Amino acid sequence: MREPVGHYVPHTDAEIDAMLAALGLSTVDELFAAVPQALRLAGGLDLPPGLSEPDVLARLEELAARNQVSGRDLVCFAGAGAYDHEVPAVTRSLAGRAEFVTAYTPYQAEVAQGVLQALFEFQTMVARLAGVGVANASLYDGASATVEAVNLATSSSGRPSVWISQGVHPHWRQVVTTFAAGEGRDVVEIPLEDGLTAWPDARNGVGAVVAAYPNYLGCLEDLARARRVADDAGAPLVVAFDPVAAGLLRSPGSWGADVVVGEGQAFGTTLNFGGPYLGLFACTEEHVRRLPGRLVGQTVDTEGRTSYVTTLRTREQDIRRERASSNVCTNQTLMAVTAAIQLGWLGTSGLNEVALRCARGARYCRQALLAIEGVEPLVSAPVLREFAIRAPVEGEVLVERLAEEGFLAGVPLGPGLEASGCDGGLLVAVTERRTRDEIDAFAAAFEKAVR
Amino acid sequence: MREPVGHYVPHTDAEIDAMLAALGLSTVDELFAAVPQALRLAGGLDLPPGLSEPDVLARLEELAARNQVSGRDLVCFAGAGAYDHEVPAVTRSLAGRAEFVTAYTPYQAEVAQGVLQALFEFQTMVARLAGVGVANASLYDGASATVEAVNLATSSSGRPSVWISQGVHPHWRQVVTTFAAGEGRDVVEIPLEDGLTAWPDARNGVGAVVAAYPNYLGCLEDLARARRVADDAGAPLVVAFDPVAAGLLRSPGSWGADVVVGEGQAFGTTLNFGGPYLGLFACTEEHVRRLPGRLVGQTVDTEGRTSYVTTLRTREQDIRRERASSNVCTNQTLMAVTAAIQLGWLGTSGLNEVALRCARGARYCRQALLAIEGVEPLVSAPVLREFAIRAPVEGEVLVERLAEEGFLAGVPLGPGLEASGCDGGLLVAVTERRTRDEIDAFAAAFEKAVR
Amino acid sequence: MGGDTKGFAADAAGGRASSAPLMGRESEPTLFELSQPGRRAWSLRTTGVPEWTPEELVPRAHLRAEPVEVAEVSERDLVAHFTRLSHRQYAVDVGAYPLGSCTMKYNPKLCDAVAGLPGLTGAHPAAPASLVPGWLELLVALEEALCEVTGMAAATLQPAAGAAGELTGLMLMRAWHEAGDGSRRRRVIIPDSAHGTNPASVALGGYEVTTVASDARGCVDVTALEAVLDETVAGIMLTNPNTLGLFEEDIASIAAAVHEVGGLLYYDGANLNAILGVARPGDMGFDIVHMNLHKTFATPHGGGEPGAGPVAVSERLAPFLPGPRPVRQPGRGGDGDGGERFGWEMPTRSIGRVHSWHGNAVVLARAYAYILANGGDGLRRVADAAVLNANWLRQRLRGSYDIPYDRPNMHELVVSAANLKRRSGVKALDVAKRLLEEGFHSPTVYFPLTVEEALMIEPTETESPQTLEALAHALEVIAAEALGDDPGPAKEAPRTTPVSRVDEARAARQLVPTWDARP
Amino acid sequence: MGGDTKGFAADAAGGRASSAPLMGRESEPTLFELSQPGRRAWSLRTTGVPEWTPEELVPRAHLRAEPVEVAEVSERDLVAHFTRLSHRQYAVDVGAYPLGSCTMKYNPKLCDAVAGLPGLTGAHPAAPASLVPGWLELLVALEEALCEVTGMAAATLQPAAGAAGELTGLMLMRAWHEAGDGSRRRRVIIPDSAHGTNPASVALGGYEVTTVASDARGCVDVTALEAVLDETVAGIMLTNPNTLGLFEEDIASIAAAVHEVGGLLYYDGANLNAILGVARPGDMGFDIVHMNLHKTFATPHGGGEPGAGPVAVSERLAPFLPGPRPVRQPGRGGDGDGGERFGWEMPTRSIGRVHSWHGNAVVLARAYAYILANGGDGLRRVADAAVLNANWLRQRLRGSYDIPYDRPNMHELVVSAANLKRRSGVKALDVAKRLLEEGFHSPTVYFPLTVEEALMIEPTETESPQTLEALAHALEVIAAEALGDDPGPAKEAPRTTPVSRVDEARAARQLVPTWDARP
Ligand SMILES: Cc1ncc(COP(=O)(O)O)c(C=O)c1O
Ligand SMILES: Cc1ncc(COP(=O)(O)O)c(C=O)c1O
Repeated sequence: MREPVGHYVPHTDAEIDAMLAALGLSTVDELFAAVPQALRLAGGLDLPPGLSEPDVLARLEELAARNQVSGRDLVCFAGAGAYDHEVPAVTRSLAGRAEFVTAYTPYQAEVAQGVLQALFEFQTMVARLAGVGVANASLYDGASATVEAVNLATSSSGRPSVWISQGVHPHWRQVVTTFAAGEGRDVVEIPLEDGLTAWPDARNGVGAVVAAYPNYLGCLEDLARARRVADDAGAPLVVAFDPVAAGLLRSPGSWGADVVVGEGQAFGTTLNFGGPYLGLFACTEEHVRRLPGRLVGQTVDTEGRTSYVTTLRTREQDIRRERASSNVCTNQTLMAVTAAIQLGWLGTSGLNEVALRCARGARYCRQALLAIEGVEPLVSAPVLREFAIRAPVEGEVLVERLAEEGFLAGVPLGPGLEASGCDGGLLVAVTERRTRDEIDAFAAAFEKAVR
Repeated sequence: MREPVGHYVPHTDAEIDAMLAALGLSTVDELFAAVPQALRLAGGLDLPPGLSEPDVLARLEELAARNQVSGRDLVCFAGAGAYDHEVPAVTRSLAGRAEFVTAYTPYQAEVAQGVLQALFEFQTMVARLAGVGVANASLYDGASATVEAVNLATSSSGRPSVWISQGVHPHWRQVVTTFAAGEGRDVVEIPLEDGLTAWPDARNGVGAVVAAYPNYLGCLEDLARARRVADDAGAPLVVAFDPVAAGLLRSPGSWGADVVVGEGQAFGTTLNFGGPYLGLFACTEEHVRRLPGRLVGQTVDTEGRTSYVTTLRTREQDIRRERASSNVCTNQTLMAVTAAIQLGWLGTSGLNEVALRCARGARYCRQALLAIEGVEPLVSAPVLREFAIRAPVEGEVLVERLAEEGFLAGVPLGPGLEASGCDGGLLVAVTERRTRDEIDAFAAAFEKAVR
Repeated sequence: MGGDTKGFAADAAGGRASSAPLMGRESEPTLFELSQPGRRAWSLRTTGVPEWTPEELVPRAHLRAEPVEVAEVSERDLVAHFTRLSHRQYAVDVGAYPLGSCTMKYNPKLCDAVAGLPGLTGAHPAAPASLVPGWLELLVALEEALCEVTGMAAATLQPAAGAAGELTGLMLMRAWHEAGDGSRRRRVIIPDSAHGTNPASVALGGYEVTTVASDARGCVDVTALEAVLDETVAGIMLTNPNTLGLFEEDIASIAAAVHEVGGLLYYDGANLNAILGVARPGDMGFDIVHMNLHKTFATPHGGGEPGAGPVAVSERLAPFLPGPRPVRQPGRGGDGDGGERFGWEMPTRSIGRVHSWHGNAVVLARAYAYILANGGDGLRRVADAAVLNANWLRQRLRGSYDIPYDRPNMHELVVSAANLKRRSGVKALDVAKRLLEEGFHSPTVYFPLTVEEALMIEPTETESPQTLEALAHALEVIAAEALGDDPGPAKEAPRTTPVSRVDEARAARQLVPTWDARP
Repeated sequence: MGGDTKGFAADAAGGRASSAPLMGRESEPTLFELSQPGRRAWSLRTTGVPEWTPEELVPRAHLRAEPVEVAEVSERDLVAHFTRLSHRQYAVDVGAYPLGSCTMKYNPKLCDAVAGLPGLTGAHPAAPASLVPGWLELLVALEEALCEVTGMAAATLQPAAGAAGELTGLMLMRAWHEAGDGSRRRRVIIPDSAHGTNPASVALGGYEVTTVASDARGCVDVTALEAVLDETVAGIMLTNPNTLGLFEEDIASIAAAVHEVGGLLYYDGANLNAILGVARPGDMGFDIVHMNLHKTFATPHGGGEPGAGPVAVSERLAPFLPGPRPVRQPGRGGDGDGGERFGWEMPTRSIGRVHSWHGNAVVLARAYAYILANGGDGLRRVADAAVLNANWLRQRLRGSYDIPYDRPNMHELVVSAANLKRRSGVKALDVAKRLLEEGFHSPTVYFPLTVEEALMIEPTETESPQTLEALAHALEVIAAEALGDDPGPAKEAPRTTPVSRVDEARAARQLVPTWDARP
């Protein structure tokens, strides 16, 4: 027997015939009578015939085998918003439960309490991390969360002009810029000086101020300063934070952020070549009616039992259509559920411990690399778990060379930081998974690579 | 923070103190007051302190990396009761559901309908495969099923003497012999001649006749003959069958077997270095009250709903203790559930197709190997999916040599087949997973290896 | 409390008995209620790195005074909690999910295996192309397949969902016009039956929405359309088949008319399931198409995704696509399959990046595996069965529900409970809730807006005729019940679900968006 | 049936609505009812092997005439079916499971990851030792750890479960005696509280069971024991703590007495959880010990296993162990960790093989991972918490239930509903069923046989004090309810479970062991 055409269609030919007969039709083609003949695709799709499942898996395994990946092939010192954190079997196992994986948006709350409650827990944890009152049920990724934050901030201030620090991830800034075109927004990038944003004196026209904490170079920005800049402009302050670093750092909310966004990949999601990731979005209660995306609220059922339901739905596009606060419909719920599980696994002490171990590893690694002749810190501002260096050899070359030694050395600096003077540098990240032995071996290989 | 002692114990020290206080105790040691001081282990266990979970995983990964395994390192042509069959993601995923994995024996039927119904479905499928009326809910493995079959047969005939064909897996025969000592059973092995059992004329004292179908050398035994031998002796006929081959072959029941046993690993369980596997056990209705192990029956609940429950429990040791039909308590339920899923996946056509593809692959591979100079068939009896050859080089040496070329060439023959003249031979198995290219490459490597 | 044993409060904290519906309908406490100070589940590698204190590592001004309180539970309680929550959740793997416009088809477990391959999941997104040739080849191959399916020339895989694809498409529209005569074009036309994301995206794209009404057939009224077409129109967004499940038969003349005034045609490809291998947006005259891979290409919906919303365009729009794009570099020989090399390339007039990295890569890998498994012929069979199922259901439901546009539909159908409501007071929502009791997820309700008391049913191709029959039967029973003596069951439904009907109004009125916000 | 549409019977076949308790308490059809001719889920590699027909491959006499009818379902229906079945199943991951003697502790997911390592699961059991050094090292290291835990000299890992271990142990006993003065020894002594597998194994081992009564403390009556000891005794089987959860304090004198007459002491290690790191069977004088790794060492019970029942013995019995055994071959340098080599060795006087291959290897790997994670100190803490939990519960349940042996227990406790039964008619079984409604699995009932209306409760160390409190509370409520106005709830329980009380008598009377056997 051969692979049947359309393996996942259960219908037997006899059933198809019976169903067609019930419709008074004799061929499947007649189902498409409404499609004008001229538009019908003659000869079918020019794609190879279907493969058996094991053949598909073999093909994908073969592609996968050709990548050099963290864990199997490389010890990872790359970060820049995508981190090699511990993902325990328990998180994988729970987040992989079919009920979470194969459900859709909880439109019918009565049969979606599982996802709804997990999201409610997620929202609570994100709001606590961010230090503000509300968090939504996820956005696509850090970049999309930043775009939505800018939208919220400018629509709140009523002014379309945005000041965004070059300490915000270059890709996120690019996405903000891409979409700014639509609303005729004017995005001004504020460069870094020695690792920290060189905020100019605030002008009145500014409608949103966006900073990062720690910033792209790993440096601890002076958010009090950013807050003052925003205050001077009368604009909301958006802070793109690192939710892992938040285990040790003051929360953006405590610095006065109005909107807090971030990338939540670190909480239980593997590197995934960049996606799916998890956009975190939190803000002060004041802005809740402008909140983009889904929001779950606690309520009761007709018998008074605690229940959960998506709420304030009038913000959403299926109700307000073009007047919605955002166009986001489906988001990254499974990653949010994953993050809730992973945060439950970490708990209060684990979150703190991961941040601490990252910081310790980064300190140790930084010391080891800076001990190498010719390797210098790129900036002098204080850092936490990620740091930028300059070596006698360009970042990109270092990455290629060290890959041969089994290390992903970091992320080369340059594009998007033109005015911040980082060209040729390398951004190195250390997570709690890096051991002293790995760091020592990395430093030894690094020493050879810079020669 | 360090790894806590006893990671899976949730109690905080404060809780332990509170609980001790409630018991009027002040130290944990006092809980063990009943253990005489002289028997207390001074200094604790001489085992290293606990490791963190990722450290444990790293240690196991390191051990696992040192094995040469089917799929990752070797193309598998070894069988002998342990086969490299397709295990699709869907089987792994369903059989891995926590409700199946972390439940116990369905003692409380009302909250165990999931496992019970799956076992009922399993029993039905096994009985159909075997061609007899009843099947139990699993035994440990093929060997234990054979032991239990011998027990059933001799207790039914009332005579402790057993004739067992050397076509039965040598290990299974060894296990039968090991346990025969207990009941003073006399086990006579009947050798093969040119691949088929050379049954002597039946003697009256024989209490059980055991044959295999196909036998260990892959040959199709004449079960009509075995049935006659059993009839002449007035003894039940036990047939150890290959449940995959059963997709093409007449069922043992149709040949007149009273008890049918087998190894069910082929249905969804990976090679697992030999365990856990799945003992299949089926028999005619006549013997149901001597059936070893668990049996699930259909019934109703107080509201008349179809329900399932373990039944005829009076056979079991928790009721009849030393008069039980067997001592088996826990068995291999998860593998039985796995087999039910895998058989559901295969379905009527898939089961047939797998058997057919194995047979085709075996024919193709056998032809290719026999075309090599010096390679000869070991026996001339007809085979299905496994075959024995003799080459100028001993089986054990061939296996070592071909492993270097990336093949697990088969299972060397010898021990347990002394009187059957197989020494130095090699047993080669081909499953539906072996492609023509793999077989061609194997034959090419084989040709080099026999030189 | 008995004995002289100190008790541990069991109701609000810690070890609750199972509250999974397996054991009745008790609610499950939150993680915060389960929390006990000092418990922990985490376990991390032993690193041997020097153990500097927080004070040594973090400048005082930046150091938080108190740890972030998350929750403190054992691994055992964590597992029980989320396992019980999963038991309170309906899903495709549990039963049929005929949620219109959402294409809740079965998601092959094969694709889960693909999504778990360490060689895919372990790749860092900033790794240079030379380290990830397998990923690049996969993305390029997927893009090519999607272009073949849609009849377009090139695509971006970056958008993370359908709505992101829409906005990307509108930015492409804008960039195209700006490169030409864009300044005057401020309007985008949308039919009144459109999905809510369409107008929202148009607004975010900086355009005005011009709504065009449907005609009596449920399709775009071509005359009405022509009346609003002029050179201020940037384009039109359509989905074909439309949200009523009907094929826009006049698509060729619509395309001609829009192109005539210099506008572009945008295809909302959420409904691609219906026309796989039958017809292609490109051949219909569309310029831009987004696809919801999480619908048509069977990547699981994850309780609300992750999805993937690639956007494919015609040749002339290709230079504007977001980037960097994965591309073949055929000239260079080398390390890929068959000696090909792959790299990243920025389209010459790119609108820029629309995702933090390269899109929802692992979702893309799932979709690629699904396409390989189906092949061209299999995809066509998907469309056949999807359309057959929907038509069969329409025919079958005649008599129990109004069918506003009772003509051959494509992959879904919209029925109306308007009649039911008039005669018994039972609304579309009540039907939906009552259906939950019958063990089915409900259809989409109150969408499209053009149909009163709409119930939008999309059976998908993976449900068998037997399941359709059971669904139809349940819907019939509900209608009969309502029209008979007792509309009560529907109005009071659901009663057998983990919770009964939830108070949505109260959720919005007394907003409790976090555990800490409880009154 | 409405419309003019041909119907597909939905009740007995095919697409049922969800019957998971999530959606109420409908039953789930069997796979056979879901079956539709021509459907299929399977998908196999494309091999390119010539497609000989069955007739060309199988001699006519052997070829079956008809295919084996299994069932014919789509992958989608297969998934829904078994997912729904899983929703009808209680499990440790769902809630507390205080099933006495079964040690239903939490099974770390870490061990699932270990059990899924392709480098372990892909090993063929007949592969020569040189190809599987990792496996051999693992088995040797596990054996060594188990010997340390039990205080024994050597072990076999072959037995697949506790009962298999028992029988293996009895064969060892027999072989030992046969090598000496075996012929006269025909009896094995077992206390009346023993687990049912003990007498069954003794019988299968070819011995007679001599039962010795427990004394008022619930322990072996040493005088009664001495009375039955003579040179026909091959040995004694004990579990310590015994099945009442009590430590046999006289174990040293028991051992001396049995050894005195030349008998051996067999330790049923199912209850090892209580004494990990506290005391060791070897130090108590035992000669043979089996362990239930699936209990003490947290390998999941799989709805009835796979388990693993290694047997450890003292030095003098080591030559009799089953084989081949995995061993270090220190002299030979080589490919193992630290230059060690590993191989297989047959003990000189081996009783032979007791498993098809090397035992339930993957279960053994799980247990090894669990031991590594706990370490020596962690295992001790397991015992501490297990014993603490059980004692706390005993104290807490005083007053609501009779506690026949109300003195410090070890890892489990036995309470009695005898009083309850006398006063209200509510039996142990009713309490168990009523407890299901409260969301807990029930304790073991009617075992040990020495206690009337026994409820054997083993909380295990992984349940928190809060869970214990909830469990105790539920048990108290049940007792109070029964003694109050209305014993009904318990007698009619359970009513909120997927099915209500099942008719066990009918199951045995009208035996339906397969779908085909339905009347
Ligand atoms: C017709 C239609 N268009 C657009 C979308 C938006 O897609 P997404 O939810 O992935 O953003 C959807 C799905 O929700 C849809 O059904
Ligand atoms: C005390 C005791 N001994 C022996 C056994 C038998 O072990 P198994 O069920 O693994 O065969 C058990 C468990 O059932 C037990 O609890």
